[in-house]
Amino acid sequence: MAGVAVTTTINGDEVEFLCQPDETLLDVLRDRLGLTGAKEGCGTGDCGACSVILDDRLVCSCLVLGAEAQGRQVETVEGMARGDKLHPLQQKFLEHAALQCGICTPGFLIAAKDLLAKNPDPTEEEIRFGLAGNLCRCTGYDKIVRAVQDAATVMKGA
Amino acid sequence: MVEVTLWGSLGAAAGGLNKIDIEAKDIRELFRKLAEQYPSLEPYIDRGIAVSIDGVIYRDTWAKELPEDAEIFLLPRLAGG
Amino acid sequence: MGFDPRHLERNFKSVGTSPIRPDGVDKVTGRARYGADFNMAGQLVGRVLRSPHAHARIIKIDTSKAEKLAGVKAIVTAADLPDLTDGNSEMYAILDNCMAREKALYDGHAVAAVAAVDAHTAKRALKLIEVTYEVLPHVTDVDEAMKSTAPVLHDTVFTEGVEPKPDAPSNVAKRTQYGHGDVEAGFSQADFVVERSFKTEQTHQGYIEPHACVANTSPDGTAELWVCTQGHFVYRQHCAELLGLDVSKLRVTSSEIGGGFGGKTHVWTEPVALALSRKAGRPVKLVMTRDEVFRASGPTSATSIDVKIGARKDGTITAASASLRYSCGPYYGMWAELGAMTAFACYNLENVKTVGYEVLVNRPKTAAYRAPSAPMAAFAVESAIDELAKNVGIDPVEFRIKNAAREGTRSSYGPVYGPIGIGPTLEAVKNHPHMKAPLGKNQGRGMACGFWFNFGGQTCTDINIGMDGSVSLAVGTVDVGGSRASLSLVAAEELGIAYEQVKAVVADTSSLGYNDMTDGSRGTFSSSMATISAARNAIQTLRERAAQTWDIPVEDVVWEKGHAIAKGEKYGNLASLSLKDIAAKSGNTGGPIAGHSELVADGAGVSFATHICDIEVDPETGATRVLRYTVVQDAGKAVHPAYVEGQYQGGAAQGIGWALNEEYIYGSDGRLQNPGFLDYRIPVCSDLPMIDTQILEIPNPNHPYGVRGVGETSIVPPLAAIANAVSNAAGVRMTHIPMSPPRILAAIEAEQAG
Amino acid sequence: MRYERPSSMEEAVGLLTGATGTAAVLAGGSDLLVKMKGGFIEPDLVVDIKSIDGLREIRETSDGFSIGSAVSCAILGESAVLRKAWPGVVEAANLIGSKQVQGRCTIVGNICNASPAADSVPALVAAGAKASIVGPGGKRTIPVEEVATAPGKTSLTNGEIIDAILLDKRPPHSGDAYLRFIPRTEMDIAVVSAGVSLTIDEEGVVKSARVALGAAAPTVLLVEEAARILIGSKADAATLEKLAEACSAACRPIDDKRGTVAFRTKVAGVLAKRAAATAYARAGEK
Repeated sequence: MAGVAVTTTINGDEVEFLCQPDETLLDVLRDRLGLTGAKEGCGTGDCGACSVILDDRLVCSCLVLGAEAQGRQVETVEGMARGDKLHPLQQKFLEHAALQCGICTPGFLIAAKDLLAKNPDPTEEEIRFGLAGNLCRCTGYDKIVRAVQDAATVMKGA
Repeated sequence: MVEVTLWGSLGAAAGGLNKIDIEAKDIRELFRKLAEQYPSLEPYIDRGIAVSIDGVIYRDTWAKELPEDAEIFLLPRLAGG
Repeated sequence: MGFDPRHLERNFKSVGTSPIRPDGVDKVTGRARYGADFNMAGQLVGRVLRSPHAHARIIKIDTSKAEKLAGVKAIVTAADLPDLTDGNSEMYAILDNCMAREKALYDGHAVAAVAAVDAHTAKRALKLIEVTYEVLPHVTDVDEAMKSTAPVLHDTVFTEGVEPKPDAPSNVAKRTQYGHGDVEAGFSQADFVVERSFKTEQTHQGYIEPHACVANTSPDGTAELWVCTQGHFVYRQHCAELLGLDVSKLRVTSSEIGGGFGGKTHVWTEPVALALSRKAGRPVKLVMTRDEVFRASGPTSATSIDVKIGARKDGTITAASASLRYSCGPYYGMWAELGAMTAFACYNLENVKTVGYEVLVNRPKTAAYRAPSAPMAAFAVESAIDELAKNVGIDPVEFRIKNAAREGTRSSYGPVYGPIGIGPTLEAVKNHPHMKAPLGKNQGRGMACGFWFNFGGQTCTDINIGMDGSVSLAVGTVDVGGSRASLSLVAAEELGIAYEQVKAVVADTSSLGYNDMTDGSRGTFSSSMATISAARNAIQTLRERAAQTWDIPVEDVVWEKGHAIAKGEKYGNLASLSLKDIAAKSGNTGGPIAGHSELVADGAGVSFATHICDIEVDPETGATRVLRYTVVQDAGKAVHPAYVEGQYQGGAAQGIGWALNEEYIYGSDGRLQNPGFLDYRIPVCSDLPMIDTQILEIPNPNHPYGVRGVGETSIVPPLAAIANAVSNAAGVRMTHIPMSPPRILAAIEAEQAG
Repeated sequence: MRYERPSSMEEAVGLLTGATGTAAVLAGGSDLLVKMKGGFIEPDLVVDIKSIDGLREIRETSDGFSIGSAVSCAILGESAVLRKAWPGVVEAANLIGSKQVQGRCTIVGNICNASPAADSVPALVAAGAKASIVGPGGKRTIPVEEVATAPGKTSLTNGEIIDAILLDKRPPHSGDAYLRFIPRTEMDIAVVSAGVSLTIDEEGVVKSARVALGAAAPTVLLVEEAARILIGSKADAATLEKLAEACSAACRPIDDKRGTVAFRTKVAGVLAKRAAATAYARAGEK
């Protein structure tokens, strides 16, 4: 299988890679670029652990081919903090104990970031439906929802 | 001498006994004597037996002493999630 | 270690607060490394070939074509994992489950594995392996499997626990019995008797992280394994035994674990990865797909339970009995036995009898799932209790209060209880505003109780004090839900220093003595005991060093608030020495300062919870909606309250999923129909309300701070609480879990049809 | 496997026509990549149509709307004019999968996947939507209900690609609605579903109607009897009950992991009557 050469932007940095044509963006991020923040929980778009933002759209990177990233902007959990300053969502997830095992956390953070970008003042119901594509098996979602609510408040004030 | 209560299936394996009086000062001695006096219990002991002493379950500690007047109950060694 | 009653009055400084966890920043920035996030130079990709048949004799495995494929570096079958278990039937079951020997016993059973240079090649190689099967009749249903006409999985299994020994092999591996008194006499005194049969379907722990490991075996007999596990010492033991390695030459590092809930308590693919690595002479990474996780890891039992409970007019239960049939997968287990032990544990019963049957079926090997076996038994019993209360005409909470076990009650599984929390949780529920909130049309409220034993076990902890006064805490119980935070709080509490001064890590198997796995709600309970003991050992050394510094007898040095203080007026001019002061001079006073503890943390306190929930049912479609949910549970002492709440909420959410939608669905061909998160429906964010919690603290008399395990009990009441709520909302008693919309609608229509 | 990203329809059709082995069209990929992952399909060629001019646009034409086949359902949901004209179609499209899937999936992919449970299809069929097809033999337009012929099978021939879905302009006093049944609140495939589109007169009497059911038969069912019951009525309770019965009677579902025959049959009627009530209310608002 001939490789596909791809030039893309990840977390603001231009990146070039060679991938197999049937390789997913998730596999490229994890196995070729060492960005293991996005997780593979299912590989079929059902758990959201591999969520990334692709040109301002929240997607499951397991349902995107690496080749499709050509010329586009990819945002992963590794790009959320600015230097040593955590993103308000990251900070609020910590403060609200919104993670236990933490495997779903990167996906939730990315999904919540996308949610708040499009709806800075969501209701609880909007948060719950907005994050329904991300499975968490530890927390029962209670503390995740509270963390997102709190982060929204902080971000509005910022 | 302590009085030891067996759980249902263990009692059946011991020939239908519900309680056994046994001379044992600690859990180690209890298991040894049980195996000597009731060879049919050996597979159960090998698989793991927990000892409840006054309601506190001991799964591993052989050296735990068995007070004369204590409520001693044998249970299978449990699994958890 | 006994409870120190001074802690009742004592104001803890660290314990009882909820600081940010030490592994938190890594987890929110994507830096934390889980099972699949680790790689080694030269690593190969491992993949497993699995049986498409529910039950089949393996006639022949021809790997010759796959071996010839360029890039294939090793292929293993059962022949490469010879039986070294020496008559240990539990280990043999694990071995046979890792790689099928004579027979494939379920859809998904591993039959061969390959290591290749990349995933493509590994996948192609699997297709080139030719397995000749003789397909055998199968049975997946627990009741069907018990029939004399059912296909028998093992002709060597004769029901244990019945006299005389049966003369024909059967799928009933074992019969167990618990109880006391005379139930027949008890039922004859009853004015009301409820007798019902219940079924629950098989569910999966549903951890989001699939099993993953990297194995590296060296020709010199040493090996290393990076793996997500609830117990790396246990995995080391299993792998060493199955591969014939020296235990101490196998170093196992537990990665961050992306959920386990009991499913990562014994090995699945890890011995296969090591065998592949041994054969290929290179590291092998083996990650299960989600499909493999569902088909071939360890879900919980499917059950079929009969319950009979009788009560007098005044509401006193006179007798209770249950017959419990639990599926074990193809191998012997003690799942029904746990159900039989826990079924009536909440109640004070004069006459009680439970009988459990371990049933072998062509499904994956059953593994522990959070308070294993208790939720199903509680569903049956708490449903019957609710119905009985209704028949007697007493409020369900009052009825339970009247019959609740208390200190001194002989439990239904045998021992007499010490101080326990069932009564207080019921009183708290009775007084909870949730119980008084109004309900609308098609809405119903249910409540139920639950019990779990909690375990202790072998535990080993090290404390090492840095020269700058910072403290590293090495624990051997895998952190599944924030225990590094709670154990750091305990270390800080004992040493009298700030939480931030402590850094907790989970040590690998070569750095610490043996630890049992994190199961049975034992992580914080056991490791906090070892941490307290290790800290006290370190304090002893700190006092000695201070005494040496001052040149006074150590008996005159006390440790208070993180400082050594010379006690006595004659030492009035000696300024106290902080931990930091002493650590700074440790090189001159005898070398590094450390505290160790190796212990068996016995005396785990039993745990009780009572849950309340409100459900709305759409009578035209059977759709349900959880409107409100409240958890009340005894924690003994909540070390890190936010994570205790998290355990309560998480267990409740898993229970809600189990109650309403989660189930393994097998086709008539014996194959699993829904091995994915699309059709194995765990609750999503929009399915749930906020989950209110109330933490009660009834000290465990066998822990210095009174701590009880908190991890598991929260999954026990939800099945029953929701069943009671749905039954109240729909006006028909639900007896089959999950209460999926088709089942609810069918029940409503059957009721309407009379 | 080869990955190609053509910039024109001609090029795309040429690639597909000239392909040896299995060729697949990639728009959103939310079905294709899942099938590839599971090994159900191993394409030799994947043609990504997202770079083709116009395929990612929603155009308002003199007759109505043309929705390019690479328009994601998220984009569809953000179209105010479409939401106003065809709220039922948009809500159906927005029910497919999660937010993550919405960012990728397309209604054309949903149609071509040919699942009887596809969410957008009953709503599109009720709306009388048409598929514009480009192929080696030129262009043709067919009703959406004629695309899927059986589960997983379509009437598209070798080299044909749907380039757009066409929806009519709405006459005044029209409304549509789509409802599906899923066990959870999100993330499930429809167990059964119903789409209703109707137009009423000034007096509130239904003049025209179309009712379609999903997951009730091997392909989406257009229930003409149900439409006849609605037409001439004011969607009163008795009419809606008759409509529900007609829909249930038309069902030919199967028992599977998602639902039973009895459940689907009953609930198809319930959803159809509820969707009809919503569509009727919407028609009254405009």
